Amino acid sequence: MAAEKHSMSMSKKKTIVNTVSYIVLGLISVIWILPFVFLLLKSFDIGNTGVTKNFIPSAWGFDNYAYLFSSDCNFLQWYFNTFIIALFVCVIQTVMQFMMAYTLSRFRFKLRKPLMNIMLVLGMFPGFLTMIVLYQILKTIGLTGDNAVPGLILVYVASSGMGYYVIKGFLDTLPKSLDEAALVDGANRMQIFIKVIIPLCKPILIYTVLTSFMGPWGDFVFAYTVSLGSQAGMNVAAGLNSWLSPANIGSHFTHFCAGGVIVAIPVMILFLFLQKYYVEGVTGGAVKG
Amino acid sequence: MARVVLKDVKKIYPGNVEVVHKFNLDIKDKEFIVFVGPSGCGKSTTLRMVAGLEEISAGTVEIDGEVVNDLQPKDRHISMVFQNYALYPHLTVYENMAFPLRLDKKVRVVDGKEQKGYTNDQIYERVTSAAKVLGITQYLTRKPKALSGGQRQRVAIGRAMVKDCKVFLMDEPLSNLDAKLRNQMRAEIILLRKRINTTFIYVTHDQTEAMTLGDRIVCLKDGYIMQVGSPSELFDMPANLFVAQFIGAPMMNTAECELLKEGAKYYVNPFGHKLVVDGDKAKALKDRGIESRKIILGVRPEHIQLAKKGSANSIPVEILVNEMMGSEYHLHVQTEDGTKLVVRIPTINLSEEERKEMVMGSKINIVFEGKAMHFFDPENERNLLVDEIYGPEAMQLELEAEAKAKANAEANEVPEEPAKEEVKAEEPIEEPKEDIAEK
Amino acid sequence: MMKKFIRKSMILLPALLLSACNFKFVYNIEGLPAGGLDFDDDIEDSGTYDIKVWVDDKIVDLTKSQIGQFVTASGGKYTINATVEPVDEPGAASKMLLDVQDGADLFVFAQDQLSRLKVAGSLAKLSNTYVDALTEEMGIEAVNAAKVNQDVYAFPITSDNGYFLYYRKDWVSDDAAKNMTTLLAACAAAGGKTLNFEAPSNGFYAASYFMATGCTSEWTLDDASGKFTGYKDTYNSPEGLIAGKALRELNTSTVAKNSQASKLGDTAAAVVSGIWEYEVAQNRAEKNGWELGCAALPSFSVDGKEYHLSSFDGYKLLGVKPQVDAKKASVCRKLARFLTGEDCQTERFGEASWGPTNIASNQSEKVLAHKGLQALHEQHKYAKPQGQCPGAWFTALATTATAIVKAGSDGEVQAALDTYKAGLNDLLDAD
Amino acid sequence: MAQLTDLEYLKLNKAQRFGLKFTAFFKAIPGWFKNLGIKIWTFMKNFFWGVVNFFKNLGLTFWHGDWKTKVSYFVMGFGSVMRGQWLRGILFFLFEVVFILYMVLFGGKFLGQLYILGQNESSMGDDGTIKYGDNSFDILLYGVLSLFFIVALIYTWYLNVKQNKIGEDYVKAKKQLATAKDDVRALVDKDFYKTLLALPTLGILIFTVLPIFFMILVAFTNYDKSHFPPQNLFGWVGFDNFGLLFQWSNSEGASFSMTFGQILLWTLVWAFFATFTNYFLGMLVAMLINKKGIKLKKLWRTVLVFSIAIPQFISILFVSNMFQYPDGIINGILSTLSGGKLLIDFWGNAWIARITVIVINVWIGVPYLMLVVTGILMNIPADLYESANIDGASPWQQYSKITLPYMLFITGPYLLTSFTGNMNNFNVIYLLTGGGPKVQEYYGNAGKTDLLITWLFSLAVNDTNYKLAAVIGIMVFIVVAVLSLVIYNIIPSTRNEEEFQ
Repeated sequence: MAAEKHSMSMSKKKTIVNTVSYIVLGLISVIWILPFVFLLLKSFDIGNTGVTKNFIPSAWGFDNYAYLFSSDCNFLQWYFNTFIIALFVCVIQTVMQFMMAYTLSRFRFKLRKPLMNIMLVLGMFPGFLTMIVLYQILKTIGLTGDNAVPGLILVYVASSGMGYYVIKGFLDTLPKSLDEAALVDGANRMQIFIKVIIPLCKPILIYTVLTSFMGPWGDFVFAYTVSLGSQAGMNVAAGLNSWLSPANIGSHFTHFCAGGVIVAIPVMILFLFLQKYYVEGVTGGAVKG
Repeated sequence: MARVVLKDVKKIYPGNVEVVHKFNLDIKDKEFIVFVGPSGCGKSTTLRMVAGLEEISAGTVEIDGEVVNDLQPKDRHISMVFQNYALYPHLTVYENMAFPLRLDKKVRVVDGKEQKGYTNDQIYERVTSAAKVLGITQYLTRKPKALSGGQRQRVAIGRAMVKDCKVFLMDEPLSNLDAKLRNQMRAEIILLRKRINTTFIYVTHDQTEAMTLGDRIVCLKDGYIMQVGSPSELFDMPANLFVAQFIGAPMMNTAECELLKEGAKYYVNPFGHKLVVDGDKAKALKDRGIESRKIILGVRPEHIQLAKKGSANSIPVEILVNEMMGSEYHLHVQTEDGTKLVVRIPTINLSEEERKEMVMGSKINIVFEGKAMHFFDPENERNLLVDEIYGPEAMQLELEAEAKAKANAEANEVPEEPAKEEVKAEEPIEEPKEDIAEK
Repeated sequence: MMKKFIRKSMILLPALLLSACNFKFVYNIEGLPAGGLDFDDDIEDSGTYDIKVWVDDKIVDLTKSQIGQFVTASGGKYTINATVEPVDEPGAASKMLLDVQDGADLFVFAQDQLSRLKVAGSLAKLSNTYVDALTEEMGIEAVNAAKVNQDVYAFPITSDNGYFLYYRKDWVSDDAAKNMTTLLAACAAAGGKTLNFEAPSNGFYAASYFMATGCTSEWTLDDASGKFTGYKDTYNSPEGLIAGKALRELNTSTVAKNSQASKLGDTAAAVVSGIWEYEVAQNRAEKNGWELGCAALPSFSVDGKEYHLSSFDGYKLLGVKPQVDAKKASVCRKLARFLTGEDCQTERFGEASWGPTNIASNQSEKVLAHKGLQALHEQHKYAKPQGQCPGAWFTALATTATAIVKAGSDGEVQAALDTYKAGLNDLLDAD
Repeated sequence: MAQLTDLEYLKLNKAQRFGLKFTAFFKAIPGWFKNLGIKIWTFMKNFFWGVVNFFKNLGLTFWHGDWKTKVSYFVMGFGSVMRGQWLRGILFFLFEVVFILYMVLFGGKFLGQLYILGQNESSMGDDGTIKYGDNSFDILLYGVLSLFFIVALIYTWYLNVKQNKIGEDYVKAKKQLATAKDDVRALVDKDFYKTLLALPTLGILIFTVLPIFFMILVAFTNYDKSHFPPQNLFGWVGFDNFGLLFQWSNSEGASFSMTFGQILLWTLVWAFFATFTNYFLGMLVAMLINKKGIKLKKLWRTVLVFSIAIPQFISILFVSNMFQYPDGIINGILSTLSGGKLLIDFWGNAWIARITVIVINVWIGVPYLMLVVTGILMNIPADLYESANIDGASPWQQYSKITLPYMLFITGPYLLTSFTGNMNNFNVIYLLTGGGPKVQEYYGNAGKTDLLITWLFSLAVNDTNYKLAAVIGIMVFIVVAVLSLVIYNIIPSTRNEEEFQ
């Protein structure tokens, strides 16, 4: 009897714990989702274009979206710029990081350790410091202002080898004997890289492509600098950000929200589809340090 | 189809860690040679040096008369099977096996016609026939993930087989398999060897595999060769205590005691008992003119028998543990002076009553014959009855000889002659190896 | 999924690239009617020029057409390939500092950036001929706004960077708007509607009180290095204390709200802000059917004495970059003069409501009808020019004002002002 | 104190163990310094002998070399071409040509002025024209680039000499030299890493190393708004800028050193809270989602991951405006709930702003942490918990004795990187508060939530005070590097990377 009673209270306790858990989870979900709901709601607000207390628009409409695609606004230009940048960056950056990671994972050469240490140390310098120098270098090559798009691609991509950690962590888990077997089978290192290693890296490949595709969408500082006022070279983050300056926020805040939604949607769809790979990459990266 | 010669091969890792010391070995054409030893003995490293997966720090490796030190693995005409199979997970079994063939772009003459690499048909031909031999035809379209361990190992072997190679290297190919499968695969490897008929180098830490597979066994420890010889040589005449204990299971029993020469007869006195040495062993001792001395006595568990109480030379012991292995008992026993021994008794010869006696704490008597005894020098652990010197000691002698030769060369006006002498002095060390190789 | 996505992007790509190329604006129109263009010097400068202009988003198209007018007015003397990019004023200043050489030839910036830009060599000095002409057309105050020490460095393009009072007429009467006490009372009477006045938390507005009681803060700028080397400041004087008291008084009111963002006609009955709010406010008024009122800032009284709230006269200036080529420099100056001339200013007011600096344009009917500008002009009587001061001075003043609002007694107000004064040394540039 | 054996140590209680470790730690310090000293000494010694041998070998090679080698000392690649290695030879030669062209046409003039960073001031005419003089910025940048080039040339030249030596030896030994075909083949096989590394390292060299080198040098100049090229020159000032960091004498208020100290302190406090609030709350959420019996796991996870997918500048800027005073959504909700009485100026008060920033950072960071932690939680062997259950451990004990130590061990390095990452978390602070509330007593218009990195940014961008921005940058580097070094030596899970292979 006593045991039965005990087990009953156990199951009761479990139900309570679970209920509490669900409530907490529900709350968490609301907290995390709500800002995006507000953002979406605000993007349909045509009653007040500035910051408001109420999240329910006083008047509904698509005016803010219409504005984005109207000729008054360079949003489309910014968007396409960013899209092109992201496209190139995700391809080239992935290739660069793989080259670096594969080398450091599979070859043992004299400068390997020094190279890794140097990259570690370089990573400790705050990046913004060098912005003005990068601008001058790009200017020397003629990739600022109207030509900022290729210039930005170049800068995003050039040092991307330094972000090899996650991929190397993954490659380190692939048994070395695969390389050796291929060596014995008559492959040279390049063939091993292309025919054996790369096909095995699908998850981390997707992760790298995904993260490097997402990167350029968020850069509002450097892109703003490099474009030097040229609309032809501006990216979407810098453009949207300029709408929130004290002088503009009153009339452009809802435009910002609508622009934010348009930027977020494709990235988000891509992300939700490839979530599995992202999670794998993040976890792997963190555990490997 | 090639002789493999390792000359003074060394492996030195960064930080001056020498893991393989002056490895000398001449592997004959079509010989099946097994490297065996505990982990960290350098056996895999040596194999990988032959394969070209590790750089050779010093010395040379010759395959078929060609020094291959600077050749890439693919140019060494070798095939290799890895411990963890190393199958390409993204390729099907068929493509895994075809991989080396597809990569081969050498110009060769087939049916009187010159061609580059292999045609698709030829690849199909080779892969399917190899698969047939290994019994994996039905798995050709599968990915390695969908195979069991044994099947994967067959694929790995198949991949090595399809290629024309001079030397077939196997690096602990069976150690990832369970015991039953291992026995089965062992037998298959023997059959495979007959079919391929080429030079094999096989690395294992398992002495059973070494004994069953090898024409010759190279027993290694800490990067030194401890003995080279046929399985029976290693078993019957271990050159040193290490080989004696490594080969054979359970391990050889040892006891420190004295060898006594009394007149023409030899005795040993382990555990306070005086036992006579007779047969070949006594003769050998006599031939070598060995006097009374301290020794380590070695007796293999299977060479110890049960004895009736009070019978000649019998030793009373107490049973500590009895492991029933089915066909035999492994008795862990303790002598009166506390020495622990292992005794292997076939159950088939035991009566019901005797079996009942084999329990913990019961006292029994054991006996072993003189011909089953091995005598080792406590100082250097060498077998008193074997002349060859292996291991660090051999190396030491060699180095000393070299140093002497050098010193002489510097001291003498005519450097050539004394050096030659010294080289001769070295020969007794080297020659026996050659002898064995030629047997 | 991924593959499909990439394939689709590849199809899109050429289209995107095409659209990216088709962007640069090239202007070369002839045949427009001549404007009031007079040329003050006679360098032989006819020719073709690439000129880059940075102006606010709102007037990009207008500026393009005005440059067209300039070309036409020149009678074919100049061909100008103009690139007009939307760059806001703070952006223009920082970009000119980043890269003068690739920066715009003409750019609009806020007055407070003048000294910085001048020191960095982003602005060319105007000759006396220009200064005289500008003084005649715009008055000395406007020209002073473009002055660093003795020299003038830019063309005033609008004077509407100042601020004044907006109110909803059915809640606040014109008379009530004249005095702070009546104003607050009217707000309260309208059902707890607020007066939005960012006085404590923004130095730009907080200064209103201090300047009203006659406090001054003048900063010495070293011409060569562009560093602030000294100051004369009377904010901790008895007059400062009066201003402090009034500021504290204001924030004890329940309807006074420390905010700039406009909710005029909704939760706010009155708002202190600049001309940039005008369009939004006017729209709201029209949409919701109430009448918008604009007036000078109200007066306030402390210890029985009446003071009128002061403000800053803020100008936006059109700067001309120093040119390597003397001919281009000449053309750029002429263009700048044209763009800040009467016709262009009037037009700009019409299109984008930028308050003119030009005296003649200010007399135009439209300007006179603009409530906001009229209020600004009215306030102008009490306003002080926004001289050159360190940017951190506004921060300092805001901190002080915030402390004053929280102060419990007049003594604490005085203490806050003394702290402020003691800290001014730190605003000077090092060495 | 006598050395304890391991067994004796086990007998001690916690306090005693701690005391023992504590004293041992301090006792060990002199040893570290000694080791460091020895290391430096050996390094110096090896370096010295390395240099000596380098020149000795160069001399010997020249002395003993044949005429091809001797010519190669001046015309790079000559010997290689003559010995049939034409590909290498031509590359060597090309590099030399490019170097000479670069120096003559471009780099030389900058390099020549590097010591003074320009002499001719720009002069502005009364007619609106300017005659640009020397540009200190270009001189410094391209001077440094030229230095890089020279180092590269010396190295290549050394390789060239070495090639000649090898070539000579091979010819003497009648061995086959690697042909051009061999070279190409090696580049996809044995030396494939060289091929792979060429592009990434070149990129890092030009776009990371060069700029960083430049900015470090800027810290030793007076590059600020009154020395601003191309209008003005700037020049070397030695350690003057670093001196500002130690000016304690100016006690009246906002000296640079005081501001630096305060902001550094807040940066560390922020990094600490930002890291650990995220860490523990992320762990909590992950454990909640992964709890047995919780359904719809994937949904909960996706909801959180959602917020990673949206670019930060959108989500953070929007959230920042939600907390606007008094017109943000949050204040709207607060005033509705309290009947208009409660309004919070989130960004106006230093402490409220700081706390709000940390709280919002939780919102930003937890989803990411949740993912990381979930991955690791899955890897904790279930039998650990089963055995703990049998031993009678409560859920809290299971957490504190199993989960937490395991997590800390695995994520040690990650915690470190996220700590230093938070120290430099520009996005969150800049987008949320812009560093505000700004205060008078801080130097350079810094605010109460400014991190060193955002302060550095506003100094550089708003005040064009590059010299001090560079100083702060270097200090940030030093802080991060020292922290990393110390912590890396303390945390247990700094494992050998080879263990994974």
